[in-house]
Amino acid sequence: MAISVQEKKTPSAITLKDYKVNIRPNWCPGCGDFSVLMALQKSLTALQLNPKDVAVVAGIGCSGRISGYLNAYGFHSLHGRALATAQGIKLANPELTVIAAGGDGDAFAIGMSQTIHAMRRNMDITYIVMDNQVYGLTKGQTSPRSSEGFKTSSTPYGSVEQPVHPVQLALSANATFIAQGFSSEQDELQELIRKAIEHKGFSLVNVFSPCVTYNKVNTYDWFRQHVVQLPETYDPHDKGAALQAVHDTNGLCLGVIYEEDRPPYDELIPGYAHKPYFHADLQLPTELFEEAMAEFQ
Amino acid sequence: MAISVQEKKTPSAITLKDYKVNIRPNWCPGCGDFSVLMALQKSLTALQLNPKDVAVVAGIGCSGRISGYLNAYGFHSLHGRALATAQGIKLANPELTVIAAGGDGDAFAIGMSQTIHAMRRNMDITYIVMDNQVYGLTKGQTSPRSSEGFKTSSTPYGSVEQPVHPVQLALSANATFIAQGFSSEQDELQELIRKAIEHKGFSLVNVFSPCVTYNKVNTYDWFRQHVVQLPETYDPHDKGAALQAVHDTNGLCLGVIYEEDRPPYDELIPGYAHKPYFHADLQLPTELFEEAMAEFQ
Amino acid sequence: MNGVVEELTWMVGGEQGEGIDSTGATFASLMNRQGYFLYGYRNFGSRIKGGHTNYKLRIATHPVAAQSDHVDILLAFDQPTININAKELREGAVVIADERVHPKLPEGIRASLYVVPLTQIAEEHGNRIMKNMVSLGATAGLMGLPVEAFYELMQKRFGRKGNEVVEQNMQAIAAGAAYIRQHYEKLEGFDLAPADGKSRYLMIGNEAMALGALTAGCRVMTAYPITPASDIMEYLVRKFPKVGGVMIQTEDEISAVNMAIGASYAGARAMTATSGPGFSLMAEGIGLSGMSETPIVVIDTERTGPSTGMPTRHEQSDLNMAIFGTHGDVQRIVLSPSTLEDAFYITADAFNLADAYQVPVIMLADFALCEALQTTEGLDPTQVRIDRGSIMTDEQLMQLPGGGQFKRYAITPTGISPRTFPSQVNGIYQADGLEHGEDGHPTEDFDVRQKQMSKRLAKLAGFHYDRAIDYEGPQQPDLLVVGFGSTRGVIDEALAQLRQEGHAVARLTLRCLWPFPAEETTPYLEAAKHIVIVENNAGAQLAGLIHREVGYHGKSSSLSQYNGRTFLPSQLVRLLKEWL
Amino acid sequence: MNGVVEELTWMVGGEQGEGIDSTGATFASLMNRQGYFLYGYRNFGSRIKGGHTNYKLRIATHPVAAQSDHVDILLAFDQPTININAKELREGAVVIADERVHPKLPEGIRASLYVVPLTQIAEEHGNRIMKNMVSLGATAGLMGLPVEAFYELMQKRFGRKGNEVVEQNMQAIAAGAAYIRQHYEKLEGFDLAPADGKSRYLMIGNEAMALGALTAGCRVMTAYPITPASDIMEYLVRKFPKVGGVMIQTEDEISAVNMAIGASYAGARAMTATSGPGFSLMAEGIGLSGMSETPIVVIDTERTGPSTGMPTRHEQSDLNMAIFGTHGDVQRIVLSPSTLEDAFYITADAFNLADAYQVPVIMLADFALCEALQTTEGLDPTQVRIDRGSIMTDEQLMQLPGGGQFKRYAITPTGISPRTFPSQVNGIYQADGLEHGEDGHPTEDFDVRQKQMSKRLAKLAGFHYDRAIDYEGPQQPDLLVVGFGSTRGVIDEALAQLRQEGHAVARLTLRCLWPFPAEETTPYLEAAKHIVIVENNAGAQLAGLIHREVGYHGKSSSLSQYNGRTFLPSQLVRLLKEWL
Ligand SMILES: Cc1ncc(C[n+]2csc(CCOP(=O)(O)OP(=O)(O)O)c2C)c(N)n1
Ligand SMILES: Cc1ncc(C[n+]2csc(CCOP(=O)(O)OP(=O)(O)O)c2C)c(N)n1
Ligand code: SF4
Ligand code: SF4
Ligand SMILES: [Mg+2]
Ligand SMILES: [Mg+2]
Repeated sequence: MAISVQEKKTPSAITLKDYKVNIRPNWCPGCGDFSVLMALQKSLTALQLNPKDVAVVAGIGCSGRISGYLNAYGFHSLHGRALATAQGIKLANPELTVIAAGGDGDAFAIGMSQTIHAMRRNMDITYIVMDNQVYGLTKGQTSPRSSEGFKTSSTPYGSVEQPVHPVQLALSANATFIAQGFSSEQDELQELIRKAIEHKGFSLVNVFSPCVTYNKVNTYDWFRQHVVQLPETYDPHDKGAALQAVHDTNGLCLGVIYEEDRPPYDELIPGYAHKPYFHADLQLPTELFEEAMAEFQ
Repeated sequence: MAISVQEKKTPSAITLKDYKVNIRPNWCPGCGDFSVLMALQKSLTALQLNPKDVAVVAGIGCSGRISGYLNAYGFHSLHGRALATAQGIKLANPELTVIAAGGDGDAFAIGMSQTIHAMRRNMDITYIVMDNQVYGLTKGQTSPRSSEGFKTSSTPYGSVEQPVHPVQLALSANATFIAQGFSSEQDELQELIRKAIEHKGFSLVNVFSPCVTYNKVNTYDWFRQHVVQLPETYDPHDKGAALQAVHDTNGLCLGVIYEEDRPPYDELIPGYAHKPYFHADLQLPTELFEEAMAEFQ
Repeated sequence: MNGVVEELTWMVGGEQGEGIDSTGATFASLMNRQGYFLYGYRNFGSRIKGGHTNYKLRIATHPVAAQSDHVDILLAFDQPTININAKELREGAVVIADERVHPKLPEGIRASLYVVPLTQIAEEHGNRIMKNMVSLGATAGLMGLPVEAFYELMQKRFGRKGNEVVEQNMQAIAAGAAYIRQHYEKLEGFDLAPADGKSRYLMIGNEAMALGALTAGCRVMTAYPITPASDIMEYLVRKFPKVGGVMIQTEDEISAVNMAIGASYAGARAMTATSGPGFSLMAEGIGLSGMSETPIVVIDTERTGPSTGMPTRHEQSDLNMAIFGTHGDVQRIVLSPSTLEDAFYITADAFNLADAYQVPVIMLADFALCEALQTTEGLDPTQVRIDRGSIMTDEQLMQLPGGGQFKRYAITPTGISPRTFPSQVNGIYQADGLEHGEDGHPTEDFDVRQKQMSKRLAKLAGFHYDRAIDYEGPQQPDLLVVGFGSTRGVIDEALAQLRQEGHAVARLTLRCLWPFPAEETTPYLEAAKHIVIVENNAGAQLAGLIHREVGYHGKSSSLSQYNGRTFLPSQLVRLLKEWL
Repeated sequence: MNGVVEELTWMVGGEQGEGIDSTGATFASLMNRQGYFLYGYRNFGSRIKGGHTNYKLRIATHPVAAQSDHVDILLAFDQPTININAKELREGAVVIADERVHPKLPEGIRASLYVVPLTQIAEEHGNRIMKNMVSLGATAGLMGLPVEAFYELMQKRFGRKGNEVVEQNMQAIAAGAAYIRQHYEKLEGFDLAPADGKSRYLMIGNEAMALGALTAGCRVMTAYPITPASDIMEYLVRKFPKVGGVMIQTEDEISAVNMAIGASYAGARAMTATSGPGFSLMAEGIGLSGMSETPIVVIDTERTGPSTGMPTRHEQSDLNMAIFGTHGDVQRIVLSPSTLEDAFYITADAFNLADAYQVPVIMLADFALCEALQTTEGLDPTQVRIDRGSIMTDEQLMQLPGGGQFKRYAITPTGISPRTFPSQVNGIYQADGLEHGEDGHPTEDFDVRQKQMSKRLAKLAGFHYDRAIDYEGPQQPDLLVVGFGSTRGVIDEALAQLRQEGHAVARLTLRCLWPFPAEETTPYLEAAKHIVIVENNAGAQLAGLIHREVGYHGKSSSLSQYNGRTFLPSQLVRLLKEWL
């Protein structure tokens, strides 16, 4: 049983300032990631979570720097492995709010396997993908999210591979919460991240977060022209409808696309302690040791 | 342009004997993999492919031994990496018929990322997954294909994770040929593998290949009771219909589930030689070298 | 007593999947209950059914820690068992074989063949699978063991199936014993001297390591199945529910190591266990553990390499990888248990050392140690203390000046910086695999880099571990035999024999491989006239390590075996004599 | 000529993304065309825009292969550039800075500050981005370079944009030069002696390695982007279409290495290139290459480690990983280029060696070598011969007795077994990462294992590589300085200075690290009075290797720097004097 968000509220209200740090992000001016950072900070504030109870794990990439730009426990892990680290953190202390974050290369290239398995495992964590459809930090190579024909330093004649579709993959992988946002729609994005955190189980927020330096195709303008808001009437609990919406909008719909109630992983582990191990008494009770030894007689 | 299957025919007809080797498989009696092996041998025979022009790459697992049990060039590679090796082979010699094969752990646990990316890359190779929903060779742990509640040595209280759905994943990952077979239906399986090989582009054949030793749930009988043949009228060219069929049958439909005409990867590589490199003259023409050097002046 | 022997080696062999393991285990259990010391070694292939397998059990009135040279009694369920193992039979050995397979002894083998209708007797007693019990009975008959000795065991095993089943099995055993006594003359040399009847424990190294981890407070284990490591995850997953722990089977070893790092960062004692191929995949994660100073314990159960190699065979060839694998300069500790007791205590130590130094600790355990069944007098949980190292208390944190993040990577004289866990007030910091400043934020400042790297180096600069070495023998030996891991047992046995022949020989076992215990080993290496470094790998990896760290190229020789087998005592005696 | 100097070091600095690189590159190109020898080093951070970056260009009338100690001319686009680099300025240096940033020299710096309205002049000439050209003009003015020298370059660069643009840029350059001449007195010590005007080539090590691979017949490259290796994939992807090759950006490094193995198995010369984190991920694949005897070439471009470390900084800390990484005993060759020419020729050799010995060959290249811009007189493709090693011809295969599979892993005296490629008649076999018999099928036979492992060991037993070492200096030096990779240049320069001071010093550079060239190095190590092993890593990895392989613990010392910087000549002189 995960502690509910309500119980974590502290008497003195949390303000946005609590999530600020005194470090200037090294992102390029105009990078979509600024907005993601702000939306995340605002969501955490809105949820009145104490920064000390939040852990943000990031991968490697421009996006990956995010964990260092807000005031919360952070782990700047490895390229593609943020989710593995994040799941470990959640297991060790289920009372934490655990956010994993990273780039599209992180999530869908090197980390593809970790992403799909985290989805089906359904631990109560939130994954924010800053999807700029290019490799930013390594100076602009193609990403699995780049569209066909996309020209980069590693595909000077245009990419010849089909891009991956995050939402479709997440649907097939049984993710229990799937949303898509856009850096330019910061209010909505904040809302989506908040809902994702509130969701009990694995939540994916894929964010179109333009790279102003290396992606001259999928720009803010391009997205503004192509994204489609899911209608008010849309019911995210219907997988068929979700698949349809994704298909109809060519994967460019914004909003909560899918949501499902399923017990998160930690509620299913037999005998699980459901509390932070570092507070626990780790001494093995003598009778348990003796019982264990008896099996070897 | 891949050489078509027809052109590869040799004057003297290929018989099943050409694909036999003098090695007794070390599979348990009754293992579903025997039938997969036989179906593969028969398909290759039916296609009149010369064994010397076939390369079978396998992963590690009981299933992974398959590459050593037929007469063809073989590569018994690493756990989860058969597809990477297979794609390398295809690139180096596009005239070969390249088959990758392995277990469900191979394909959907450690090799998940390789599987999804091979699908979207769409090289002209065939991937046969021997899906027994358990880890055979390591003595019966849970697999990402095991159903919830499945008890194994690593999940003595039953698995608490959602299984992955090979066909759904393949559909989301843009695989251009997706079929599903069953060891007990060897004739159909042979047909499916044959079609998969004939398909130009990436083809997946997921085979329910029961592990008689470690999977006491998904047995031959269980499958016989649960699998559903796709009707004659089913049109595999419609992705929506494919998704529906998979949904309706709980992923247990047999047949060619999806098929799409899309140029395979090698046809899209700019300037690609389209012939075996080992026959090629590797000497760099002097003018090219000089041209390259001139750029550094 | 007349004609009794102090030890016997019994082997049962047949097709994989025929119940060879359980036959061996049953017999081992029986002898354990009598108070004998045992060493059991399973020879099995990387396949599930079919192919030859055998279980070799050494039974003695004194502690034994290695395979014996010869087999005294071979229980053969098929002819290949006889053919494959014939050369291991001592002169005068007995082969008990099932009549049904029309057994024959290969030419030139001087042993007695006892043909027994094992299957037939079993069938007569109701069930052909009781063949195993019949054969154990035959063994008892040969060894003069009273069949009543089996009763308690049969009770334990079949009790809940009802008395009838117990009786049925007892009768099968009795029939096997009777058959031998009726048809074959009593032979000298098969009666074991009586044991002391003391109650001891029988376990494999993997179980001892798993129990060590459990006792040391490990509560999160992340792992991907692989031979021969899977026992560990399979053991812990059964035990964890009792202590609120969790074993999670990950999608691969990369996830396993990174998940363990996450769990440790958040305050758990976390570990993973794997073997060669998975260990290679963990290289990047081990580097992250080192760089982010997040303690983890990684057990590597070595098997025959390289690559997939021979998954069910013995080797000690991951030493180089354990110490030098992963790019960059990664501080780490590499330990290597050499006995069953080591497997327990050193694993427990590993968690304390990981916490104390905030580094990855690698437990390098070889196949023979992991899988051999051995006797222990007992393991003492009170010797295992749990020390989580330098952690900021909530009180200490409250006293920190506010503002700014916690200096997780504070430069300290020892290089060790106190850490915090998420949810601690005033303890917020970022763990980082990039070079970072004191608060964990990435830096590219050359001086900060220099300081942080030096800090990490400092941590292990004066490292000392109590159990680092084990030395046995005279102070100035003519020959010093150096090894690590399971070779300890066989070296001891070989040296005992050499000493009987009058040689001044000694053994030095390294239980800490890195940081290399130069101070501890040098006096011994210095004092020896000649050094032989014995190991089971092709690359003479331990020899290379010793040369690198302390030299002695001139007076040391290398003795490497890399065919997948352990050394045998007499073989080692023969080989070592080259230097005597 | 009066007052001319034989070399000058010029540095341009500013914010990342401000065109510092291209300003540096333009100036380098200009000086190259004049016939000067150059060494250019970019200092940049692991971020895309913002943060300080600089480009340091050493310009000389003679070959140079290291960064210089001091900066003579600093072109500063912002104040941080002055602050950060002030301590590198030689006494009497000139700082040219943009008026717009109100530049100031830090206290105590004895240099001249030339404040120039760079941006303003650029704007006056039509476009503020021409600031770079104005500043190059100012440089020319200071150095007494005729601005006409820029013409050809501007033509080449802006020619297709029309003459007007060329003219505009030329005017900006002229205005910059004029400004300096008008406002500042001519200073001594900034006029370079004229160069020989010879046409030479300017490239970075990564380009030389990529070109070496292309020339050696590499036609398949599989890679995942990573700094500083990405240049190589980006170079080859542009060149391959001309020769029918293919560069494929894989989903990760695991795929990259395994795909390269597949391509090689099927007959291509295949390679991959990566840096630390990716190299760690390739450990398992490198083992498979070794075990299956499938040749591949892996370039590892080292950067500051461990873990993600400092991606854009220099280090040489993957030596241990390259030689000892991956579980089990994996035969491999590790080469390390020490010059730009090495980068070309040794990479080409790598493909021949991989094919000859059927092993993975690792090219260990350090950041400074990979990224520094250097002058070469030329590279000779006729010195690159392509030798694919032992391959069965179709004719040989036809003569084999039929039946059974091809003995790909035949036991031979050299350990090298001729191979076949798929589609060859009679050549069918299975490549295997499991231990296997001669036909490649898995085996668990102890003897077969022993033979195959010994065969693999035999392959490299007598390994000799012509370019393994490079020695320079007297035969019995008082001090022998040993190093590998890019340290060669700076060592040479330091030793030249020490020799001028009368010291008998020598340099030994290892270009083959594994198999360790013991025979080649021992005479030199033996002859030296003292040895100093110079390297850029915290673990003294090369020192450890030398100790391991040949000893000399007693008379060797270690000089390690691990702050992300290369050594500078005067620094090395100072440090080495400790042993003189
Ligand atoms: C194992 C490994 N391989 C490669 C890299 C180099 N690398 C750093 S970031 C990155 C990809 C960046 O793309 P993305 O994940 O989309 O993040 P972005 O920079 O676009 O936000 C790569 C390949 C690495 N750090 N580690
Ligand atoms: C990197 C690595 N990790 C683990 C293993 C051990 N291993 C061998 S086969 C296997 C899984 C077998 O399951 P599956 O792929 O489903 O094949 P099956 O045996 O069921 O046919 C594992 C985990 C390995 N060989 N390599
Ligand atoms: S390169 Fe692109 S992703 Fe990276 S900081 Fe700049 S704009 Fe953002
Ligand atoms: S264990 Fe299962 S998968 Fe493996 S051979 Fe036996 S039946 Fe087949
Ligand atoms: Mg990106
Ligand atoms: Mg399976």
